[in-house]
Amino acid sequence: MAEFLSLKEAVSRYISNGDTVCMEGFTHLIPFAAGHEIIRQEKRDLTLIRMTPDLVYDQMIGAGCARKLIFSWGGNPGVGSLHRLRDAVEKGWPNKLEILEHSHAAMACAYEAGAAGLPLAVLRGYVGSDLPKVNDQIKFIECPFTGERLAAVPSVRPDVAVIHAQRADRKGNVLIEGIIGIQKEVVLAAKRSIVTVEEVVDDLGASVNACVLPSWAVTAIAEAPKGASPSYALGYYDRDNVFYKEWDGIARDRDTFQNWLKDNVFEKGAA
Amino acid sequence: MAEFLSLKEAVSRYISNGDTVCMEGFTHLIPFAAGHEIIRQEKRDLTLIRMTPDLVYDQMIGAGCARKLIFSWGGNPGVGSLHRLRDAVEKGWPNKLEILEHSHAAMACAYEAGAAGLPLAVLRGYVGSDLPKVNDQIKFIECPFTGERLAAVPSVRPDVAVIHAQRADRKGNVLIEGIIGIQKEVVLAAKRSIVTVEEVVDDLGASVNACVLPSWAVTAIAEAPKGASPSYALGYYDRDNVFYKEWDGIARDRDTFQNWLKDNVFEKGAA
Amino acid sequence: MSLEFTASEMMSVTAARALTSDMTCFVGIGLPSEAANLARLTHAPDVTLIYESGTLQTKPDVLPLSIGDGELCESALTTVGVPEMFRYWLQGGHISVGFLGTAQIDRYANLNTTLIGDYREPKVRLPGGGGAPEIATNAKEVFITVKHSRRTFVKDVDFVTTVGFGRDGKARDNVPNIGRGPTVVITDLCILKPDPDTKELVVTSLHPNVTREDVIDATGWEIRFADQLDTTQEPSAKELDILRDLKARTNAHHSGHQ
Amino acid sequence: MSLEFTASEMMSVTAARALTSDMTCFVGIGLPSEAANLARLTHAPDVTLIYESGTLQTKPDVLPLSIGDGELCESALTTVGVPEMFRYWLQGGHISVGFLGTAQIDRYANLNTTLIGDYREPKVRLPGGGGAPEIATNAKEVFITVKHSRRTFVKDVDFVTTVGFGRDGKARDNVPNIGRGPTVVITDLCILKPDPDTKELVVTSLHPNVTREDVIDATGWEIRFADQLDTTQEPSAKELDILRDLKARTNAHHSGHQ
Repeated sequence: MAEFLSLKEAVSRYISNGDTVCMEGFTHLIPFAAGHEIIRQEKRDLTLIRMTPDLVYDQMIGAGCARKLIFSWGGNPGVGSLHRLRDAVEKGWPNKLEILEHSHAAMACAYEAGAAGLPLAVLRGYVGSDLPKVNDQIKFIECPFTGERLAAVPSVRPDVAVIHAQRADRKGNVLIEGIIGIQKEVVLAAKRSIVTVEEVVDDLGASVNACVLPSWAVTAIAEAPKGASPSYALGYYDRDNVFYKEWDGIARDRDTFQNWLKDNVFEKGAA
Repeated sequence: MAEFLSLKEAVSRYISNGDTVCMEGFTHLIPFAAGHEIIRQEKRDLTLIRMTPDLVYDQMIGAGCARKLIFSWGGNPGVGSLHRLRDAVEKGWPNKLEILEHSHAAMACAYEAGAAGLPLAVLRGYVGSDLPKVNDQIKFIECPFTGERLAAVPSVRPDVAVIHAQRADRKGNVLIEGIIGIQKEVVLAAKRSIVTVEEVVDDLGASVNACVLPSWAVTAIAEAPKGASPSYALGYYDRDNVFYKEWDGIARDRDTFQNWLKDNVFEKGAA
Repeated sequence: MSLEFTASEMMSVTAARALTSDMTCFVGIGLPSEAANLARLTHAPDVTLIYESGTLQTKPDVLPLSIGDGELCESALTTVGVPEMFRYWLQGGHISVGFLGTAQIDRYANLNTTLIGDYREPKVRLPGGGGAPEIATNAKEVFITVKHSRRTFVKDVDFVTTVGFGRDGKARDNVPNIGRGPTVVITDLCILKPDPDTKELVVTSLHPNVTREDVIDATGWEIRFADQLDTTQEPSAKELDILRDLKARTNAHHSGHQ
Repeated sequence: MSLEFTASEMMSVTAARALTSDMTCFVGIGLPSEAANLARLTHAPDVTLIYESGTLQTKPDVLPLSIGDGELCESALTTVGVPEMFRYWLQGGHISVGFLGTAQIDRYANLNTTLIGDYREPKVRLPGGGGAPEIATNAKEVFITVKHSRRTFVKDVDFVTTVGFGRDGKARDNVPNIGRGPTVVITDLCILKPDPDTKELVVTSLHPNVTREDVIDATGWEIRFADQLDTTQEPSAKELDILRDLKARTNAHHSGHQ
């Protein structure tokens, strides 16, 4: 059964230096509060996996938490580059960052296969792309029935999954609604999981086929109101598009970034 | 976009002798009305696919519609055998029936792969089972990353999918709720699809992540109130368990069965 | 003073006791479903029951006739599609116990639900594998409950639908990512467990008033008994009350046309 | 009398006109999203728009800044998970048009959104492939919209993130289950289409007031012009009104802290 912990305690107990960590949320429900707590606890040498490493990973990379990044689209959506990510890749600041890149389809299938307990995902992918030339984890297999050549990628099975959701009930069952992305998959694929929620309620109010993670499939739950901001939580608050635009200026410069980090992360503790 | 047709017209136009037909519904929402229309139209030489061929296929097989059956569990749930299926397999009445059998996991994965446009499904399955000895469609592949031996089965990509759902809106979008089984997959995997619905409404009343088939993913919709009976439709009517028990007596004897068919299918036309 | 109970009741109560509140149980229809719900209504209120129809963490008030009765869905935490059920929840490693019935079982706990006789010329055609082949290998362990008879307990099953430990007891050796397999078989006569080395089923406990001879007569191979042979604890009044209520509710529910 | 409009507006209106109501369009963020929604608000009210975030048949009132804005979900027919989106809806063959932007495009319509320079020593690191590599092969055809410049229109892309017709124009030949690939490229200067035989991009229509020299100057290879070179129809007042309203609504929506 899921344990209810403070975010500080959950991160401290379940994320270790060197772990492979997936923080998911496809634009929606991005676990920013958890990312900030990881920064505050100065976790190091993490292999970070995420389809769309946006601001949350830019911040964690800039803060020195990451050793490697596996991703399929790394940008500030609708705005531009992730400057901290680029600085780490191009200049090795604050430390060298290794990258391994996929397409969305391959990563989605790799998460699906991870949740399904399989070692590989098979897809009709990467045809004609140069990505297999720079990612040695992409292989090709032949269908034993049709002879068709199909792409194969290793499944994602991280040490820790971190997601944000709308709410949990008091038994620890979690409801995710709206753009559900890859969140169910990453929690089921991971050895351990931390779910931050907007609130803990008596009754989830879930419809009959809702995306619900049962308590016994989750390791720890931490209440973190506005825990996805500046991303959004459907039914709770909207995306802070202005901050996404402002981030471009903050992240472009190392000093500005460090000041922002000090004021907005280090000097603000989680509950 | 889905066409609204009478059930008679939909079956006449989209199901031909010799087609591969999947009628799905995992206990819930079994498309009995459509099955009866297929019997009335005396379709022949069908390859019928269904995870759990229960009464609807027993009736169609007894009526002489089928040449081959692909399945993973063939019984009257909680009651016993399917006597018409057994009579066809064991005695060739009313015609010889070829069978090919899988496990549920393999068929579920084969439907999933069919919906995903893939030629094969890969699963950790059939370990130690004799089923691969009697089903030459079951093969084994080696994972290129781990070397693990995994089962592979061809995906299901039928000519026609037939399902029953709670309701459609006037544009032809379809809502399925409750035990959704494999219905979305079979419609997406098939070349053509017929969906019978309890009712056509102005507004589906679907929740944000509901199982909805868009109109453009469906070929034909036919209104068929109580079209799943003696199976059930969540929110509309319950399963007629007594009929399931009575079927054992009806189907046990060829004459009783033929009388039942005459009174309850042939002499009752669809709308 | 002893209570009166039938052999069937003894079997269901014993099977129910195998489950605990911390288990996640993938439930087969019929006897396993009866035992699993009895466990939930007695000593294991928090046991998680999952049916292959997609119903996660369900708490039916009456026993389902089919694996997908409306009752299962209406009382579930949520209901997922069948591919997700088999891929994410079973194959993904989230099931601690698969609870199965069978038509035939052999000394290595292999199960046959496919047919009696030869595959191409069956004497009796049975329903087939359903979910069992992968439940038996992907769940962390397997419980089996079945009535004891010579027709059912055979030396070698006619067809291995679902592997226990294979024809030689070694089918799970060196296979990666496979569960422990059958750890207990509960019948109306006794409890059997696989020998830790050979994997042959051994009687570890006789139900009250059952003799070794009863078991020998009902088993199609030379059945072994554990050195330390227990007597199964008989059902309590509470267990019997709850089981009988459950069955009465179930019969009433399934007896009228809807 | 001619209306006044910008080259950007000309591009968006022309791109929008490529879509019709019977299409199911997998929409990339940015220019494709603007064009697709303009089509929906003008001549193609029933065009089905799908975003990779899982939003099926969405009708946003303002343009999304990200691929997963709440607006997309709230106005969608339903929202599915990302694996389902890529597996069932895209790879499953339900998408008639993939509508993409790009950072670089070459004469065989290969797209580069990965980097400028060498992979290990990039001059500019771009966001990466995202959904494009499989959209380009699994959709039945692909539309591309991008601003025309020598930086963007290069003879050979530095990296083939997403295949058009490959380095030699033959990458789709004899490949099973692959879409037709790019059928039209719409820029702020012109419309280009692949030559039916060689697959090299050829200018088929110049936008009003654009000369051949303008296109030659903005293209990094010796661009060819079709024998029958059309002039693109200029935007109507209605198209411009609706586009400007849409952009004004969008800017207002994205300009305040939430």
